[in-house]
Amino acid sequence: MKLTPKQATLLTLAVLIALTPFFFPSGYYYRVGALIFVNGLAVTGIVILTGYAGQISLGHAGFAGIGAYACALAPVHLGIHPAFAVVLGAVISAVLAWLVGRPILRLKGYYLAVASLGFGILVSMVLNNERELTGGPDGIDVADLGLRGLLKDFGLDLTNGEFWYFFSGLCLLLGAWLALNLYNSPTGRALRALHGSEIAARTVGVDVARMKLNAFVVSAVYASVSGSLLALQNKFITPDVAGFMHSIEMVTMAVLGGVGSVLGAIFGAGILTLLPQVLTVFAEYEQLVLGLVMMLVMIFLREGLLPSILRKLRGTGE
Amino acid sequence: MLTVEGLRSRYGRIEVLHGIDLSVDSGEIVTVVGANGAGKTTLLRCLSGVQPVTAGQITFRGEALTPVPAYKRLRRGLAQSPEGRQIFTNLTVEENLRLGAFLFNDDRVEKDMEDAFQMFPILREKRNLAAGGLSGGQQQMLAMARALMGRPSCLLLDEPSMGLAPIIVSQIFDVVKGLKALDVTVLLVEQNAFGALKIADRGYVMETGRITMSGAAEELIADPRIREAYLGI
Amino acid sequence: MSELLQFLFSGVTVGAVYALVALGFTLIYNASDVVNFAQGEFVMLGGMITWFAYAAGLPLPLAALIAIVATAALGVAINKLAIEPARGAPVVSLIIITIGASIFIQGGAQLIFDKQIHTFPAFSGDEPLRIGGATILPQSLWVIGGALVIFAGLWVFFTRTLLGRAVLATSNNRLAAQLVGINTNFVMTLSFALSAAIGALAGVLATPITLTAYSVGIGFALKGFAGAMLGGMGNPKGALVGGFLIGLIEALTAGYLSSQYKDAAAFIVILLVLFFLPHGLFGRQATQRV
Amino acid sequence: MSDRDSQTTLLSVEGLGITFGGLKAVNDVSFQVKPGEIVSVIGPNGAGKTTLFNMISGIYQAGSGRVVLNGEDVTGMEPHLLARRGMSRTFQNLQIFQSMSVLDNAVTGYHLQEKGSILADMLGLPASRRRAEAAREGAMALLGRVGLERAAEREAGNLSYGSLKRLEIARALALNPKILLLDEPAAGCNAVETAEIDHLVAEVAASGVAILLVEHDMKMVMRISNHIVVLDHGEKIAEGDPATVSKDPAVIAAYLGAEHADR
Amino acid sequence: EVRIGASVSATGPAAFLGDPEAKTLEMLVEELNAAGGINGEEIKLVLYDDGGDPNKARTFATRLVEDDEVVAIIGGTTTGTSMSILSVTEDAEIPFISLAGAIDIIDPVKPFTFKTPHTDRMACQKIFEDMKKQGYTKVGMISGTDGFGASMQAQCKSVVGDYGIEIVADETYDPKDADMTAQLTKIKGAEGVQAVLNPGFGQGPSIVTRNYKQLAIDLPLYQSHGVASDGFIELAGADAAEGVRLPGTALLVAGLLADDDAQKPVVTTYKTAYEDKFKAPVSTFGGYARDAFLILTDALKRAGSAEPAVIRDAIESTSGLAGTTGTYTFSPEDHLGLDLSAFRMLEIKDGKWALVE
Ligand SMILES: Nc1ncnc2c1ncn2[C@@H]1O[C@H](COP(=O)(O)OP(=O)(O)OP(=O)(O)O)[C@@H](O)[C@H]1O
Ligand SMILES: Nc1ncnc2c1ncn2[C@@H]1O[C@H](COP(=O)(O)OP(=O)(O)OP(=O)(O)O)[C@@H](O)[C@H]1O
Ligand SMILES: CC(C)C[C@H](N)C(=O)O
Ligand SMILES: [Mg+2]
Ligand SMILES: [Mg+2]
Repeated sequence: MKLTPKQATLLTLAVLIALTPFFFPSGYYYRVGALIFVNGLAVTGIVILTGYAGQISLGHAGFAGIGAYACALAPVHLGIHPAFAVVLGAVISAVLAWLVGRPILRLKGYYLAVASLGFGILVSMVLNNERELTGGPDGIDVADLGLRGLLKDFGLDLTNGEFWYFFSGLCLLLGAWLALNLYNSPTGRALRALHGSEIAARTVGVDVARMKLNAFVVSAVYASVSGSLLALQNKFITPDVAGFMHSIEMVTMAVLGGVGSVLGAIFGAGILTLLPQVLTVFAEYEQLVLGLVMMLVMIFLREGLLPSILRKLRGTGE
Repeated sequence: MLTVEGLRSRYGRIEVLHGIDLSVDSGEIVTVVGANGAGKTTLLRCLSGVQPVTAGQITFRGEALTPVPAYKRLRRGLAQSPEGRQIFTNLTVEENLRLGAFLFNDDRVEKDMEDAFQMFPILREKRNLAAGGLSGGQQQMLAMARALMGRPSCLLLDEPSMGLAPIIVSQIFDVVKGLKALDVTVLLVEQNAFGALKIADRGYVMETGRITMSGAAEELIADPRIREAYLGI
Repeated sequence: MSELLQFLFSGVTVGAVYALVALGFTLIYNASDVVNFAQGEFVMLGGMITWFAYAAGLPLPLAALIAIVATAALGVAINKLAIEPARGAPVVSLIIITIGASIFIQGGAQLIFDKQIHTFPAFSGDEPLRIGGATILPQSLWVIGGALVIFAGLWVFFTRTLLGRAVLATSNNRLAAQLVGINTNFVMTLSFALSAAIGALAGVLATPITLTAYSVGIGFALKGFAGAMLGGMGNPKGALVGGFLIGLIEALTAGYLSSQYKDAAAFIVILLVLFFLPHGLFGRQATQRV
Repeated sequence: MSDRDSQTTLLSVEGLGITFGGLKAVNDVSFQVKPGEIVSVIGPNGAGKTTLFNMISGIYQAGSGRVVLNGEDVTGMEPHLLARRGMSRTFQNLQIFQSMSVLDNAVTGYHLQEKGSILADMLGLPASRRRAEAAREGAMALLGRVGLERAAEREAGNLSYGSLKRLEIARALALNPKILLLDEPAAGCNAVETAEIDHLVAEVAASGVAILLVEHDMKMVMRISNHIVVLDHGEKIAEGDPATVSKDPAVIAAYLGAEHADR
Repeated sequence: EVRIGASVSATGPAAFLGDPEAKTLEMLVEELNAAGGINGEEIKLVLYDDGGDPNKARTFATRLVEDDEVVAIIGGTTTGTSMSILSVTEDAEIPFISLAGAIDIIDPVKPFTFKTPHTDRMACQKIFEDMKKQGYTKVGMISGTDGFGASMQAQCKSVVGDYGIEIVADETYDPKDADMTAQLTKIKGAEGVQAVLNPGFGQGPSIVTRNYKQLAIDLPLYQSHGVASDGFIELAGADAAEGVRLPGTALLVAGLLADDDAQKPVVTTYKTAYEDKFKAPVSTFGGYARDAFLILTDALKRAGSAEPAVIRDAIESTSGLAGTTGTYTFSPEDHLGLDLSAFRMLEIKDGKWALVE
């Protein structure tokens, strides 16, 4: 039986998530794995926004920040369970994305980039400056999700690292599944169409403004949930999560891996998460090597790592 | 003047020109006709150097052209009015024309521009407007005029009559015919095969990346196969 | 009143730095449609190399010259080694290349130089000039003057010279540019060299005011980018006005409203302007017929 | 030729006009199109034909005048809303979804029929999958009609110019329009290929779709039009059936040239 | 072999602090091993650069604990990274000595977390004490918005009342800002302001100091320990920096210390070693790392075991240990081990640090 690309992607992901732990020499690898998955989730949102719909955002870390601080603040101030805080963060992000997206998505290219950048900076500025509420630049503690304890009661005793590895992995699988469904669906096609030609998309009946907004909101939710997972996992969060560098990092991961494909982008998240860990051996040269890798990949594998490699393997195209 | 031998070219892994042989003599008008996707545009792109050649030889005025980068080919006298017009949409009509004469910095530029305006008066009216605002046909005229500003000794025209009003079409063909007097060689790709063959000296027929027929223009017009497949008569 | 004047002085000083960075963006953007996120690193290098050479005992003007030339050479190298080989890649890929270059340069700078903060003497001393009860440093006048000169130069280049138009033609339609005989590789190289030189000049002029360190590039790039977009990317006039405006908004907000949210004010103004003028103050929408 | 007055009007253009920086690109143009009818708009380059199309299809905001579709005033309405009301078009400057497959290009034409909510699509609900499947089959059939079935899986950006023109027609047909606007559909096609497009257009019209056509290939225009509107410098200078229009001296002078007058 | 872990911000926004910290640790380990290690065992330092990113810091902390199996961790250049690391080390029950300022790190006391720098609250107290002595009652503040500046700003505002001083102007600047004249003009114009305090580190305070001179503000300017290094005088310009006061450590005034000062030998040795090796002036921050390393190795010696809990107990029983920052005496209730006496009020005179009597 031949697998569709969607099934192949999900299967690859699931197998990787399930099997790699057998090769982990220590608990630290679970931590790195979990980080890859959390980043992978945010980057999947970027695939929808940038890969499918062709809209660039340099402010998505703002939504990650909202997701993260929802988990830090809501349990304390509203007394709700952290799990609901994740949902609350996602809802706030979605609403905010909707409000912000309506005016700024009319902008194109770099103008959209700078507007979204402005949004991201505003969020991180609020997180930094409203010290009373957010703890300011020094960060704030985050409540425990409590799911690990619950699993323990059911006889599944995981270390903290293991739990977050599998839990984030599961979330990523779910996120990837949703994004892959979207790709070949009418909405996904409409998004890709407006990427190609907005005018033509409009004349075939695509409500371009609404479609872009849809993509923006959905990708914001991805970023928000990713931020929430990060906060819950670290049990401590600082405004860096909403910072400009984090936004850039998301886009870079996606483009490096292959912004047009979910698996590619996740692959990119993996590479850029792993690279600093590998490079600690020559810490001095870390930035040098990181910059070099980014340039080389984009020069020689311009569609991104994974799509280019697959294309080479399949032997089609240049 | 221009000879092409065994020319092959590909997009990625797919070869679209499978060994083209063709020649254009000095002062000649030669036309290439063929169906959509036959490879006519690709052929012209190879000649102007914006499309990589995988095998074969292009010789222009006795020199091998293949190693010459695209931007140097105009210096050798080879100009192209490309498919899709490819004008500088953000620049004005006049700037487009001036850039057509990018290589020259002499009084003749003004004169050539005057000639271009003579030929297409509408361009004079629009000289200070962004070329992107022109109508399709006006852009086509601009592309043709810009190619002429480069003072070519050999002109490659990719469907110059596309999108032009009937009056202008006949005018364009007249211009092309007139180039002969100026000793400009022309390689003309046309879908208006009838019009093209009427002004051409010789013609080639291209089918899926190969030359399948060639001969004097009158012969081709008379050939029943051509009449049926390309002239629709 | 003198208070307002002081805020304005503060605004134009900082604004001139932003404007210089923004002007640096225009060249490469006009040649390739790429916003070169390594532009800030050029500014950093301008400052750091000058400091390094100056600390090694060279006279300041010579040190500055070396910095500008070396940075321009680096710009050429980036184009030749990283941008040219990637020709035809989508614009996002090119942007990631410039981000990679930016990280690379930073990584190199911290190895070659150090991670400390540095400065060198102001060109015309530190004695502030008093005007109407407010003060401005002579160095500020250098930066402002630099911004105006570079602006004038670029303005003439793009509107009065054929080469300037060849640069615009290259980004507008590279294929057609080649067909009319423009050596697009040369145009790109030239743009990178000039952009890098402008960036380095910004670093040279600003360092006595802003100080420099291997990591200051991003900050400059960000503000310069914001300024360029506010004014309309690709237009030297836009870069100049946008840069100065951002500086002024920041200073006035810090002075009259809240210094905590002065950056917010700048971005809110950008958002508002773009809402009404989606291509910035002076940017024009490309005419694209269908 | 059907009697133009006996049917109800589908599209009515009333005094439409627009200016660009002082240039009256289109000025006070009016005409009507009825279901099943092929109305051609001809005129010299820069006469305002494409601009007229752009106003009718909501891409430009008309400066003056009205567009009435099926009795409803749709002046200045967004293109996607016009699409819902049965209007569909092709472009003189190709508007292709370059990086999508040829088939996907055609399938987007079914957007209005297949679209659901983004949530349903993300969850891959059966209903959403079924609609997508139906659209795919329809698109495949249309590609067959324009002779592109063999290119279905290719990336659209890789097609030759003439093939892309036909892909645009297929995509426009996928909307199942009541009125179809074609801007120079035969440009870049040779005589034989043009004749194929002729047939296709006539066939579509025969099924009751109104067709508004801009084309410089006079053979095609004269062959298939029920009615011709002639523009020059943005103004309507003549109108009528092909025979009348082709004999009109003003039209010959402005547009056709002496060559055509001979025939 | 004893493995010691470290995660500092050798690059990134806090590289100014983290870089000397990293260099100091590497230098000290080398020295120690050359001298035979601890109780005959060689020391292995596993050092990571977290770039100032708390998330990375947490990953490195996990790596140090789980993968490198270190016995203790030094690091956390900033408060944010320290908080990230401590949640890992507390879980794993491994001693952690932070190099960051904020009081939250050790207050409330966490079983395995210590720190070497004075808290920002102490810096505020020291400064206000001095201001009170000078009779100032109305002061203006201009703080950086980075972690250090913001935290100190908050601490100062919370203790200022104890000294009968009122903050009449409260401004901030972004650490990357190039000009603070607008904020300073505002402070200058504030009713009755008698002195100005600038919490922050990096280039900001230098620019503040220069702008201060540009505006010819003739009020006393107080900086924080965040700028305590010779570099500050150089950057601000000796002229502009003249008269600036700040709470610093013995390290800056090594030459001026009384011969019987307990810190003198420690400070001098470190200063000479560092400056010889790296050809750059020592800074307070390297000193924090120096002290952390000293505290840890001292405890390791006494513990004679690699058992984390034993090491922790040994640190807690540290007493009268002279470091560059001050003399440390820890207890289960006090994981800072310093009091206000560790701070010395310094003033810049003739382009040099001088002790204020
Ligand atoms: N960029 C491209 N990538 C891949 N294939 C291409 C590309 N451009 C053209 N082709 C393919 O090459 C073949 C020849 O195309 P070409 O454009 O040369 O045809 P043509 O004869 O000019 O057709 P037309 O009359 O429609 O312009 C076609 O099969 C086309 O699909
Ligand atoms: N966006 C625009 N900006 C400036 N001028 C425009 C714009 N759109 C159209 N025009 C002008 O309006 C006139 C009509 O153009 P239009 O494209 O409608 O002509 P057309 O009849 O379609 O010509 P063609 O047969 O060449 O396609 C032209 O002179 C053109 O320059
Ligand atoms: C001056 C130092 C105490 C600063 C400290 N490392 C912090 O950022 O918290
Ligand atoms: Mg062609
Ligand atoms: Mg037209």
